[in-house]
Amino acid sequence: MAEKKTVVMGVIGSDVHAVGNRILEEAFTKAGFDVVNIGVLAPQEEFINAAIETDADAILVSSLYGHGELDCKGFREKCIESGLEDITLYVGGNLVVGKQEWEPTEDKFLEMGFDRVYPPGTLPEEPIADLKQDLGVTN
Amino acid sequence: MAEKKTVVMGVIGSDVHAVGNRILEEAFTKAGFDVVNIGVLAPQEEFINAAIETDADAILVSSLYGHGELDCKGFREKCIESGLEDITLYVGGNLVVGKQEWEPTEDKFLEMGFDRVYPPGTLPEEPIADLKQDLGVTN
Amino acid sequence: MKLENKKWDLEKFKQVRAEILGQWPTGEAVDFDEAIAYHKNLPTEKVMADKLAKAKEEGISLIQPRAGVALIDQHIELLQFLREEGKADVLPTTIDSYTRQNNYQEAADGIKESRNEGRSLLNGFPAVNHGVEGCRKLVEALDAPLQVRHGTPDARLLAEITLAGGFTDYEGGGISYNIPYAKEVSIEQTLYDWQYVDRLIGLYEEHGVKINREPFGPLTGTLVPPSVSHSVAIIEALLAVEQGVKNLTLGYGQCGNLIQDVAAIKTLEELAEEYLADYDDVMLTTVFHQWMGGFPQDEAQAFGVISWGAATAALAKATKVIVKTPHEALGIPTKEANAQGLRATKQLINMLKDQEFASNDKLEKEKEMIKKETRQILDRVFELGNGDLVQGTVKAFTAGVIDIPFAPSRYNAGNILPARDNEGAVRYLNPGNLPFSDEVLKFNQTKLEERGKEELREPNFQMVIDDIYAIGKGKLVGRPRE
Amino acid sequence: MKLENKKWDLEKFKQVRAEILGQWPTGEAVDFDEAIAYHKNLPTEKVMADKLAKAKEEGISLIQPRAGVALIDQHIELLQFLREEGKADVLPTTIDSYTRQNNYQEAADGIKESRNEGRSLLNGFPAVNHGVEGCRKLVEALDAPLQVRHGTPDARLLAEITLAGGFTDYEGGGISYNIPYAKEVSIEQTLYDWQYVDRLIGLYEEHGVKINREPFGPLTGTLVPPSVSHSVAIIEALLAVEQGVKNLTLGYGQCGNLIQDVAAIKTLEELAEEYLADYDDVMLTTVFHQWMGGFPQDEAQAFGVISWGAATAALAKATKVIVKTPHEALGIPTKEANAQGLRATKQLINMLKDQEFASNDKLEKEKEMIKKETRQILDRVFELGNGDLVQGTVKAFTAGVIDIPFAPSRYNAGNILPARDNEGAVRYLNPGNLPFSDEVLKFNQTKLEERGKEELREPNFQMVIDDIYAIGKGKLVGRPRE
Ligand code: B12
Ligand code: B12
Repeated sequence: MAEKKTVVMGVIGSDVHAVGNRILEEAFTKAGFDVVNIGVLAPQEEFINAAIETDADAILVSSLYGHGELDCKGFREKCIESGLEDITLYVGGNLVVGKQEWEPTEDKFLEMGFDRVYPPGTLPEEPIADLKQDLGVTN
Repeated sequence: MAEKKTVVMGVIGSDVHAVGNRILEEAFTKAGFDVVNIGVLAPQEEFINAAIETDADAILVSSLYGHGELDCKGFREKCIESGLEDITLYVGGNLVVGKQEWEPTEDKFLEMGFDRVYPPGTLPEEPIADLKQDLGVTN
Repeated sequence: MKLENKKWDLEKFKQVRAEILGQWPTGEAVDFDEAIAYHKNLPTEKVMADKLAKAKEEGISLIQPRAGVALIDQHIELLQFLREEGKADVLPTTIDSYTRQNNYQEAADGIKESRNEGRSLLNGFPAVNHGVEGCRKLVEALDAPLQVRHGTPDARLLAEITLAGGFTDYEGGGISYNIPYAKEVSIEQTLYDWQYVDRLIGLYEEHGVKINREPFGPLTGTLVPPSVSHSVAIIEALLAVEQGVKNLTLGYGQCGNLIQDVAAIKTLEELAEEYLADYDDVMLTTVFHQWMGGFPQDEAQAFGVISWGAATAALAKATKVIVKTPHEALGIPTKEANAQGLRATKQLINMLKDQEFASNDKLEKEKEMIKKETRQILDRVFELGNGDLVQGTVKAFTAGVIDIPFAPSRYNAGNILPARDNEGAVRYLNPGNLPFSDEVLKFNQTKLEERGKEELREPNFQMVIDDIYAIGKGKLVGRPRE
Repeated sequence: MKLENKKWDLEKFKQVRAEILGQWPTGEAVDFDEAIAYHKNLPTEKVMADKLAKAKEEGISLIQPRAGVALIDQHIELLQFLREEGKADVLPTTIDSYTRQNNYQEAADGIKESRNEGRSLLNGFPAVNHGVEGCRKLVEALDAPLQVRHGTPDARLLAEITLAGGFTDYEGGGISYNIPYAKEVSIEQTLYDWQYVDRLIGLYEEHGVKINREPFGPLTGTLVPPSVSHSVAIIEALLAVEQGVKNLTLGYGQCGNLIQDVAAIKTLEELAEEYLADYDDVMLTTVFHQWMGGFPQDEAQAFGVISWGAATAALAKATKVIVKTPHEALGIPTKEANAQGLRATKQLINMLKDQEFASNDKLEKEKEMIKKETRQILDRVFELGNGDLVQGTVKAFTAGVIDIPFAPSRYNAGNILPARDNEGAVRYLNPGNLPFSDEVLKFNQTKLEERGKEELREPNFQMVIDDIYAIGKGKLVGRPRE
């Protein structure tokens, strides 16, 4: 990889699920990214500040506990306000309350401005491949 | 009970499920009926002959193995042909192939001329009470 | 016919064979030499004995559903589904009840009606009617070994057709497919008919083709004490190997008490090895049937029962598990329900495959008693036959020395009554004429008295009835209703 | 604040109390004396400690779901459903995540939005916002004891309101509801806040009202070795009884290896009795959590996992089982899915209630090692605190002498790494700074080397990752992918 890309990742809102986050950090680091992991219980601002500070290429938002819908509202807008017009935004986890059909959930988060939305149980390989593609990383 | 009522029971067709039959025999006997149990693998004729020979008041047909629909066709007609115009006919067990809704199954067997139709898992108490009522037995 | 436990000579076999193959038009298509060639071309992953040997070596438990529908294409679709969605390791073909009673005409009608209605009106696959060619369509479409599962007292034509058709495993036996499955068929008759089947399989083996044989372990599936089913399994095993069978899977139906069930699988293997010691080259494996009696209607509860069977099988290290479905209490399962039972089972088999039930005093005691009981029955059987096992078996049934609870057969004494003890293990409430020593009788009695004391009632037939309903009603021991 | 393990005097308690009750308008409605009277009028079947004591005596395992929705009526309906359709023995009220973080305003918004949308947008019941009166509506509508289940570092106001509201059981603790549930909250802070909660419950006890306390056993739910969770449970138990708590349920989250899990429940009870020996009148019970880590998405497989937890709990004779649902991997369950998990569990609890796991060498060895490990941790904690358990605990976390795997908290060292051994028992791959003897270290190392040899790889972090995914992918031990 010519130049390392930077991703900010964390678990949004009042969510404390730390295990998936730890594994994503490990996997993205191994895949050659510079990972800035802000951990659990992270408000939108913290993601954005970390992204600004580190000049990040992408933000990966996790939400497991069911309040993802409430917590992610306005994330894209806030990014734009903060000058992160072009940043790549991914979101994944157990995004809504309850076992629901996937398509409507995906659409909801795509509409909110996320570039890609991942269902429960996603393995790291998939978003890694996607992110390399989206950021034009070749290896 | 003034006078003992006689019931013929058995398991129809190529069906060998013997356990429920044994329990029904025990329960109806204890409840004061004269039980003529023709056991498993019983063709329609055997039920009818036993009923004629013992001047029975009712016939209880079991079918567990899924061919009940095929095996019970024409049972009522054959009873009438044989002179058993007024005999009470019950049928029960796992009457059709597969887990199906109960109402259509019940209707199907009622239409075939059975007086009462019992779903899987019926305990003996229920048909005993019903039969006492249908035969006008008081105790 | 003079019935003895002796390998049939080929002449006699061929004579009978001509007659058998004439029983239904599809018999004509059976060509033994061609069948041998066909089998020899089967890849190893379609050969049951190979797959079982591998599982035994690796100490894992294979999972197998029951399944069969009237029409070939639908049956293939069903089995493919169970393989893909249920991760079934080995496949069955359950035969319909008309075929089991040799009513091929009714089976033919059932096929026709099923075609007309577009759904299966038969409770299994009518293999005789579909013939050798029909069977091979299955074998060729599927990537796992196929076994015939039925319940047929006279299963000779069925064996000829399905084996020539490429099946590599055949369930049943002269006792286990008679007593629970027939009313008026004598033991002599079925022992004779199954000698034919075993001899046929022996012939395949002599020609270098492995056909696995599996006596039907659970019998009536309802509170069968391990020593009853072990006795039958070992007799059928001995009769089979005498005719040349080389690959045997002996079975046992879960009773529900973990220690008894583990002890049962262990002793089944140990006893069989002991009794078969004189025969070379026999490959012995075990199959554990998830609870074979009445199931709860509720699917979640049924999953509980299925999972407990899976866990027990894994801890006991049975070579194979026969899997029930969440529809069990209500009717033949949809393919989806069937796959669900398989997936729940596979989850537990995989989670427990590296765990074994560690021995302890209770397990050892249980094993000891099962062995004693089984040996006492088998000793008397040999005695009754003056050393001939076939004669001994016939006499044992007449004398009630072998006796299977809740069996429909007139040829079964029907004297014994089983009931659960206070921990749910199945014991002899009434030992009938089983030739048990005082020690054994006392052991069983004490165990049941323990329960009686707990329930403040004498052990009696009501207890047996309560036990029959118990698992269906969400428990193991049929405690008095509150 | 000077933090020590000493019963708060009433003066101090009352001072803090005034402040707590002022944190949100609903605090005003709390009237302690009236609450005592209210509790005294509760029928015994609504009192958790009574129900637990009875279960313990009878040797049966009670079943309990997790459940909570935003609105009172819907929450009542949900719990009634779980009681009727799931046969839940005791009931929960799971608190939403905003309330857990003391964000009562966000909870209020969630209630409003839930009312508007006619469905719960909160992942639990916001009990503080609903207040004493709201809680009592639940208590009065339901015929089983209610427990608060949450995950709240500062749970003082929640305790005041729910206990005055008639709840008779309260989950959590200064460690177990901090380290897995918070990032920036110090241990000092939560130990202090939970002393308040325990003192409050002590006060209820002093007034003759039994409130059961349940430290949260499973912690992060992910490969937590028994000696880690036992150490925490025993510390929280000791801290609680010091403040006057009398009824305690100690918990453990299933790891999946039968012997380890049975050993864990047995040692948890034995060790706790030993450590609590100086305190009179403490009623001790145990709770077993069905697998708390990642679940399979497929419902049939999930039923397998649920059933295995149920079976293990029954064989270990835990007093209570917390039940998972077939929706676990995907989202908060519907009430139907919740009831299904309960029914599968109940089936197995009932089928196994008369069976106990008979002891053997492996179990004894496992118990011995869990006890050694736990004692070594606790000894050092006491040492670090110069005899004071609170001080010892604080220092132990700083030093990594207590260390919880995969915890989000900054106050947790996060040095240890657990991994499964070749039979699926959870061992220490990296013991971090846990104060283990050479014997213990060697034991763990040997066990993991056994697995490494089997898998032809060095035990490392990849093994841990494989183990984290394993159950979700249908196995227990995370073998290398093929
Ligand atoms: C034990 C059992 C067997 C044993 C039977 C041993 C024996 N000879 O008795 C064995 C293993 C041999 C067996 C074989 C087969 N079985 Co079977 N068997 C069962 C099982 C598990 C329990 C039956 C039982 O004993 N229940 C306990 C007794 C007390 O209950 P019961 O039989 O239901 O009877 C009670 C009530 O139904 C009612 N009742 C019954 N009849 C009547 C009649 C009247 C008038 C009234 C009022 C009430 C009433 O009262 C009885 C007492 O309470 C059931 C499934 C289940 N229920 O869980 C399948 C089941 C009945 N079997 C079934 C099948 C298909 C077969 C086989 C074809 C093999 C196969 N494909 O798997 C063969 C058929 C053999 C044949 N020719 O009949 C299916 C039937 C499917 C369907 N209807 O769609 C079932 C439902 C399993 C399933 N879901 O696939 N089986
Ligand atoms: C372990 C666990 C806990 C532990 C967490 C310990 C800790 N601090 O980490 C404890 C017990 C503390 C806990 C608490 C709670 N939990 Co929890 N928990 C789980 C559980 C069982 C496993 C999670 C896990 O670790 N999985 C393993 C990791 C590796 O997988 P993962 O987290 O899914 O992450 C992977 C993927 O999702 C993906 N991914 C994740 N984020 C992202 C982001 C991007 C951009 C991409 C590409 C991919 C991606 O990659 C990860 C690695 O493969 C899940 C259910 C399940 N999955 O089986 C419930 C679950 C997540 N919890 C849930 C809930 C509700 C809670 C509680 C509110 C309590 C309750 N009501 O039961 C509290 C919430 C506390 C809080 N404030 O957050 C719900 C969420 C419901 C919903 N969304 O509808 C779940 C789904 C269970 C359920 N069905 O009810 N929980």
